[in-house]
Order: sequence, then C-alpha cells, then structure tokens
Amino acid sequence: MYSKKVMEHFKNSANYGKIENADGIGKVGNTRCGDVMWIYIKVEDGKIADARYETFGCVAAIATSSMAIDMIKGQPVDEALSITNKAVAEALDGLPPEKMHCSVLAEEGIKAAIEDYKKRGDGVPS
Amino acid sequence: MYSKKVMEHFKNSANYGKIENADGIGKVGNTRCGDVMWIYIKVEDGKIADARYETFGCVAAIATSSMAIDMIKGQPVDEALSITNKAVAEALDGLPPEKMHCSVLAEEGIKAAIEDYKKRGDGVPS
Amino acid sequence: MELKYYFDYNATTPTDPRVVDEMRAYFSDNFHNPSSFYRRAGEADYAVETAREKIAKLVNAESREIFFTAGGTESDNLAVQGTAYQLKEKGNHIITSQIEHPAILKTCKHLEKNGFEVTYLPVDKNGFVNPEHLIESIKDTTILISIMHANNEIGTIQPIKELAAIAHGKGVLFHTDAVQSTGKIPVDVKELDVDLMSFSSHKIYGPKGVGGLYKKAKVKITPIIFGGGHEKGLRAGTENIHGIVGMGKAAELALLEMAQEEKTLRALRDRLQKEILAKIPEVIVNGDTDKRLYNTLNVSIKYIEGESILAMLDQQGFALSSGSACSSKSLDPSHVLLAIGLKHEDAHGSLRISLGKYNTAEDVEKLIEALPPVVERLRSMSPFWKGSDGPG
Amino acid sequence: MELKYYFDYNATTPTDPRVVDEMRAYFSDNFHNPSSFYRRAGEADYAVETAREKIAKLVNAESREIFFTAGGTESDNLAVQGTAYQLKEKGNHIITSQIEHPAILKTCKHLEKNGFEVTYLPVDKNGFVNPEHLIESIKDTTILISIMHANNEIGTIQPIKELAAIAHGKGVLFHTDAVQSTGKIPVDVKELDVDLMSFSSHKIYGPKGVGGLYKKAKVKITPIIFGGGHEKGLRAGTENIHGIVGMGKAAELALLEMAQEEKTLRALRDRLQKEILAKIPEVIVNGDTDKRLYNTLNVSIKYIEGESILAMLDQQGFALSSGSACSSKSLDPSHVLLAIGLKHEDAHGSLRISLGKYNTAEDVEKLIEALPPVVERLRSMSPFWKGSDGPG
Ligand SMILES: Cc1ncc(COP(=O)(O)O)c(C=O)c1O
Ligand SMILES: Cc1ncc(COP(=O)(O)O)c(C=O)c1O
Repeated sequence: MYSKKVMEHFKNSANYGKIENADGIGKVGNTRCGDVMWIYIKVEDGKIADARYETFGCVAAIATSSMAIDMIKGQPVDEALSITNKAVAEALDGLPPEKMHCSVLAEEGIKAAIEDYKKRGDGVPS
Repeated sequence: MYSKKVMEHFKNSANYGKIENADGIGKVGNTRCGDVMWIYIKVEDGKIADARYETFGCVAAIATSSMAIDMIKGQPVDEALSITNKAVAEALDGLPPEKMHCSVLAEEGIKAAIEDYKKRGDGVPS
Repeated sequence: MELKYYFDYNATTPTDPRVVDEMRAYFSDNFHNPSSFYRRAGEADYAVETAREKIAKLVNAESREIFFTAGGTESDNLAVQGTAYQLKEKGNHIITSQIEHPAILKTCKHLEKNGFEVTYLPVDKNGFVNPEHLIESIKDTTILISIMHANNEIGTIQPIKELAAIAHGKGVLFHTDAVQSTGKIPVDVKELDVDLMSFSSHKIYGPKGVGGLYKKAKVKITPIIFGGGHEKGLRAGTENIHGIVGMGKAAELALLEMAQEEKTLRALRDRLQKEILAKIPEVIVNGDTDKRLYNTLNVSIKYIEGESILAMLDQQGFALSSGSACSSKSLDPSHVLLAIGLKHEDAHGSLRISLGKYNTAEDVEKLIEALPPVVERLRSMSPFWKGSDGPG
Repeated sequence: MELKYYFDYNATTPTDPRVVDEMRAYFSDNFHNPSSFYRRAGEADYAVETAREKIAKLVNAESREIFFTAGGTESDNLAVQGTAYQLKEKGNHIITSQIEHPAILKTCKHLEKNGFEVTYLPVDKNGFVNPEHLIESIKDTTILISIMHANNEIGTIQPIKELAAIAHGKGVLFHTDAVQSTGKIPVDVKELDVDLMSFSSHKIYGPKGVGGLYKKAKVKITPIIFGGGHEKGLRAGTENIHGIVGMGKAAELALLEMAQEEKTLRALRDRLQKEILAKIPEVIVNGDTDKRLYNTLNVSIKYIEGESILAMLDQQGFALSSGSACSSKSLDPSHVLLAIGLKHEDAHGSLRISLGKYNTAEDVEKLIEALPPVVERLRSMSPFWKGSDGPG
C-alpha cells in the first residue's frame, strides 16, 4: 500500500527528536484523528539551518514528517513556506488517497513552525 | 431417497399392462399432478384372480402400483377393499413423505376397480 | 474425476482441475484477510483483484464494476432487491418474465409482499419475451426490468440488447441473469448495455459458493448484506479468497476455450437431438432450436413421466434432470415448460440434457443407446401409450 | 504452511490441512448438486447433512436447527434482518451493544433507516453489558436482543445465559454473534438458551466463504436471500459443498482439540501479557482479564500509534492488528476501545495479538524480543513521550 520511498523514510528517518532552543515550533494535528506532528526549526541567516520533528501517527504521518524536514533543511525560510502538501507527497512517490491528509499535516506543520519563528522575531514570544 | 424395495418394484415390475375384458377398471389421478394410475382386475369365485396396472408417473407411483397388485392378487375382493395406503407404503419399506400421495393413489385405484366390478355385477356397465 | 455419463452441466459443473490447482495456495498459505495491514494480506488482496480483472475481461467490464457474492442466487437477489430498495421513492414497479430462475421469481414474490408491484411477462412457444409486451408494460413507476439471458432449462437466449435498449429508452434500469450464459457464450456488458448482470462460478467449472454481480459504475443500489465494508460497501463479509481466485481462473479458461467448446458441444448436442428424434417417436423439442445454448437439449417424451426416466437412466449411471414435478420436489412441473405452453403431462415428461466439456462422443453414443429401451418400457406401462384411450 | 509470526487468528485462520484433505473430493469428483435426482447427488446431499450433524454436535443443537450461509456476516444479517422483518407487525425495537461487530452494527443502522428503532447498550471498562441496563431498555415494542458472545477485539466474553434469560423473561428473542467463540470455547445453545446464533468457518481453521446460523426449531424468521428453496427455504443458492464439508470437518476437529488448544494458547498468551507488561512501561491491557478468550491479548501502548507499530513489526515478519484508525481505513479508532472508555490516543495505540494453534513458544519469544525496541523507537519519535509536554 505504501511506496518504497515512504517505507524508507518511515524505517530510516533520522530527523526526529526535539531541538532544544528551537527558533520556531509548529504543533499540528490532534489525537482524535490519530496524527499529531510537531516541527522544530532553527534559523540562521534567513535559512533553515536545522529542523526536526516529533510525530505521533501512522506510517504516512512519520514518513511525511521526515520528508518535509529533508525538504526544508537548508532552504531560505520563505521558500520553505511555499512547500505544498502535494510536493511532499510527490517526493515520497505518492501516498494512498486516504493518507493524503498526512501530507497536509506536514505542510501545516512547516507553516506553523515558520509562523512561530516570525512571531518571535516580531518580539512576540511563543 | 427411495428404499431398495421401491427400486426393485420400479425396475422389475411385471404386473403392468392391460387386462382385456377386465371385470373392473379403476382410473385415478390426473396428469396435472403427474400421476395417473389405472388398475385392472379379473374376479373369479369372489377372489381377485388377476390384476394389472398401467401407470403414468414417478418411481413411487409405479412401485406402489406394482406392490398394490401383488397385494391384491389372489385375495377375496372384500379383503382387497380393506388394503390401506399405509399398508402399501409399509410393504415397500416406506416412502419419502412427499411421495405418500402415490400410495393413496394405489389405495384409491384398487377401490375404484372393485367398485367398478361391483357396479357391473349390479348390472351397471362401466 | 469420474464424469462418465454426466449430462447435467446446467445444474452444476465439476471444478476444472486447473482451477483447483490455482486455488490450492489460498487455503493454508495465502489465507490472510485481504483488508489486514501486513504484507501477506496485501498478497491476498492482490489475488482478489487479479481475479476481479479476469472476470471483468470475460464480460468486457471494468474491474471496479465487478462485485463478488456467494453465488448466482445472491447476485440476483442483490440486483433486484438492491435496485428496488434504492429506488423505492421513485417507483414500485418491476418487470420480469415468467421463465426466470426462482432466484429472481421468489425475490419478486417477496417484494410483492412488501409494497412492490411485479409484471411477469409471458413468453412465446420458443421461450422468447415479446419486445412489444415489454414496451406496453412499462409504466411511470417502473424502476427495474430483469430478464434472463439464457434459460437454464430450455436454453433459449433472449435478445437482451434489444430489451435493454427499450428499458433505457424509458429511463429504466436493466438487469440480466446471465448465470447460464457467462463463460459459455460471449457476454459483453458494453455491447448488451445492461446496468446489472449476475453470474456464478460453479456453472463454468469454478468452485461453488462464489458468484458475482456486474454493476455499471454510475448505477447505485442498496446492499442486502451489511458489515465490514468489503466490496466497496456493496457486500460485506470476509472475502472467500480461494473461491474468488478459483472463479477468476475459471473465467480466464472460459475466455480461452469457449470457442472450441462451443464447436465440440454443439456437434454432440445436435447429434443427440437428431438421434433421439429419429429413434423415439412422439418427442417434442422444447425451446428455440436456433437461438439456444449450444450445450442444452430439452425434450418432452410423450406419455411417460420424467422422474421415472431419470431413475431408469440413473440405474445405468446417467445423470440428467427433468422438469417433472417429482424430480423438483414440488407439485407442479417446470414453470418454464408451462410458460412455453406445454401441457402438464408433457412438462412432466421432459428431460433436460445439458452437456459440458468433459462429455465425450462415447458418452453421447451410450445415451443414444440407453434412452430408447427405457422409453419403450415406461411407455408399455403407461395408460396413455398406443392402444390406450389417451390422456384422461 | 508458512505461519511463523502470525498473530492475527481472530481476523482469520489458515485452513487446517486435514480440512483441506477432507474437501479435496468435493471439487471435481463429488461436485454434484445435492438437490438433483441421481445417486451421485445423493452422495453430495449426504456430505452436506453429515457436516450439518458435526456442527450441530459442536454447539449441542439438532441438525435441523443448523443453516448454512456464506459466512459470519451473512449469518448476522440473516438473524437480525430476518427477525426484524418477520416480527415487524409486533414491534420495531431492537437492542444490541456498542461493541458488536460491524455485521451487526451496520445492519442495525440500515434497519434504523427503515422504520426500526435500535438501542445500543454501553459497556463497562472491561467490555461487559450491564444486565440492569438491558432490563431497563426492553420495551413493549422490543422484538430482538442481539449481544455478541466473545468480542473479536478485546476477547471479553459476555454472560449470554443471563442476558438471554432476561430477554426470554420479557418474551423477546435473543441472538448472539458467536463467531469468535464457537470452536474456541464450549458453546452450548441449550445451556445458553439462545434463539439464534451466528458462527463462521474461517475463524476455526475451516475454509472462507461459509458460515452458519443456529435457529431454534420453533423460531420463525424471514429469509434475506430468496430462490430455489435450499436450506429449507431459509437461504437459497446452490450449496457450497466443499465449503460446508470443510466447515464440518473443522467443527469436528475443534470439538476434539479445543481443550488442549485452550491449555497451550492460554499459557502462551499469558506469557506474552506478562512479558509485555514487564518490558514496556505504560501499557494498558484492554478487556476483562478473567472472562476473556484465552487466545486474545489487546494492549494500548501509550504515546505511539498502532499502524506504525504494525508496520515496524511487519518488517520483521510479524502479522498483528490494531484498533487504530489508520489500520482500519476509517478516521475513527476502534469503536470497541472507545466504548470501553479509552481515550482516542490510547485506542489509536492499541495492538491486538490473537493466537492460534500454529503459534509456537518460539513465535512468542520472538515477539517478546521484537516489540520493545519497536516501541522504544516510535516513542522516541513521539511528542508525547517522556520529556515532552504530554498529549495536547
Ligand atoms: C439462470 C440461473 N440463475 C440463477 C441461478 C442460481 O445460481 P447459484 O446456484 O449459483 O445460486 C442458476 C442456477 O442454479 C441459474 O441457472
Ligand atoms: C464477532 C464477529 N462477528 C462477525 C464476523 C464476520 O464474519 P465473516 O468474516 O465470516 O463474515 C466476525 C469476523 O470478521 C467477527 O469477529
């Protein structure tokens, strides 16, 4: 049911875990639906210097988290903002239709983390 | 579904055919239901000297006809009259429930033949 | 396989040994529940979907239009009840024919007790529904027309394409019971343009206990068995994997071998018909002799009764069936034979010979030899045979 | 048979090779239609009736009270729809529980759309229906109570005898879905005094595609599949002979071997439970730990999600199931786990381990070894695990 890419990311993901003193944290999803994703980012010189995730969820949720992190790491913050759920899913060679919501979660997680970072930059502590 | 006795009578019956100049003929059943039985008797000295049948019908109809003939041959007419459908069925080691009507036909056939014989004796031609 | 003298292929067929081979792995090895998560379950799911494709190919449908059931009877029930309940707000009138299988007729009788109205179209002496009658019978409230493709008793093949076109001209859904035709003759749902079509595995050398329904993608019907959402919610229940795989293989083989079988069996059947008519006087051939299943021969042997014929033939190892009441465990003879206008006694005296791929020329010769003496003996016992007064 | 690491016997079982052997003759040799006239048909009929006797013996019923269907789902539908439609003039209220199989729940939902009223009784944290609740729920219009015997997810075994007695005290019919208990634990219809009881072949090492319904002789229900009058008119369709023969053999074996299996599997299950609780912190055992199927262990592994666990274990060849939404293809996690009061995240994090007769002690040790590192890794990815803020 899952692509090879999805299973690789699920099995071998190394991007997980907390970043202490992250510059932005995005917390999305809820336990009712079974998927919760937290995205941590560290920003240096307008670029995402480091990123990690913590995810409670299914194979697709973990794989999209992992892929999303790969995709934003090293990117300028504003380019990271433009990453769509479709792009994440495509990078994983697709997701089963009923799992597309996981890629949406990944997109939302990135956006929330960057928003949080921007807020803090505006002097608004998270 | 049928007892061995039934199948023997069905396969080996020798009592069928017309009796020319019979003393009594009983015609029972109808083609709608699929069973028609004609019983011929020849009476001598108050006894049934010869009897035969012609039957259009299923295995049970043919076997009960054959058995009924065996049972009345040589019997005094009034004893033949008292033969019941149950006796015919029992003599065949039983019949499937949905075939019991065939034994009823045999009893009715005998009765009708004897009635016909008696009517003729009363000067009433059949 | 001991199949000598089996002439009842329209009742059921032996499972082709190649089909049995194909099923073997799906009992104890690939037994997993297709809807489970793990990899082995994916293999079961793949096997089910591959079978679905094979069946779709046999009837020229899309895979997603094929739904598995437990047999032809369930498919007929699902089609008729499912349409009736789905469209009950739209109308309550159903049209079918008098010669349908009990799976359709009894379902219609049941619906009649539940607020539906059913028209049972008569057929002519060859077993054909008259398209004019169909047109006249359609009302504003008509929601379904269900006419069988090939009749199981007499083999008559209805002009389904024409009848379906009439239905669609009036905006009415059309179902056909193709249990006897699918796998025997080319059946193309797109060409026939039916909305729903039933078929069954055990009539085409597949295993018993499995069948299917073709449902045109855009047609919506209500399920009759509810549960775990299998078959896209149309028919719940853990998949009968070995059965489905077996039916798939049977469909594949049917597609490959149908043309050859038709040639062989038609020749055998025609020879049987010719010889029976030549050797036995006063025999009626039932059903249309042109538009008829090539494996089916139904005859009425006048003045004698079918069960007796079956019993005498059974003694010699022949397996056949009859439309007589006695052999069908009801009081009335075949409703199909009565519908084509046979007298009761001729319906009682009918014999259905249905051939299949394991019949040999020798089988046929043996039957041709065996039948006349049996008929002669039974006629000599019959009050209606020559020299008698004739039926009362 | 490659059955290493299969822990999903409540989903389906492999067919016992002895059962496959028994079925073998019924595909291509004894394939005849049991209702046909000839002798070989009589043999098929005899095989079907012999299987019926074996099943009757397993559940202490009379043969004539056993009816064959295509599986547990159809049996549940037949029992519930059949009673509802039979008694619709008498009343329209049905009582069931919140933890039934979808075969019952979806059927009830369907009936609700068609004029029936359904009460879904809650259960306590161990999964038991409260008899007091049942008593309070019965109305004048109640026509059927349907409560499952053993639950497929958590294994809780209901006090059916007591519940059936309550039903009968009020003159209401009682059905139990015994799909998970029949063949695993002693099930005696006379002792339980139920009116209707469903069971299924593929849960007890019989073939898929066949099941059955026990119906007390004096109870009348309406068929849901109409046709040729098979199964005394209760369920039409050419008999699935090999399936029926297989289920009969499976029933015979179950009766003989049940006690031994219980001993072995209970020990394995108990060891699994003990070791999992010892090796993995923060695990909840779901279902009653006393009145529970001896082969079933359902646990919630906190802070992680079930499908991920299944996927990691699947990589190592383990086949299990979960009540998580993801593994069930719906958005909500198991309705059973929610009904016993689990939080959504704990329901999502559940694992069902269901053992069967081909499980070995080695299988169990391997699972005990494999599970902790999987849990550890997934927890290390989880925002809710130690050092995190806990569930949001
Ligand atoms: C025309 C027709 N329809 C339906 C059926 C029922 O199919 P099944 O026996 O698979 O339930 C049959 C055969 O019995 C049939 O010949
Ligand atoms: C409790 C229960 N009832 C009913 C069913 C349905 O049985 P089947 O899969 O044979 O249709 C199952 C299994 O799927 C079950 O566990």
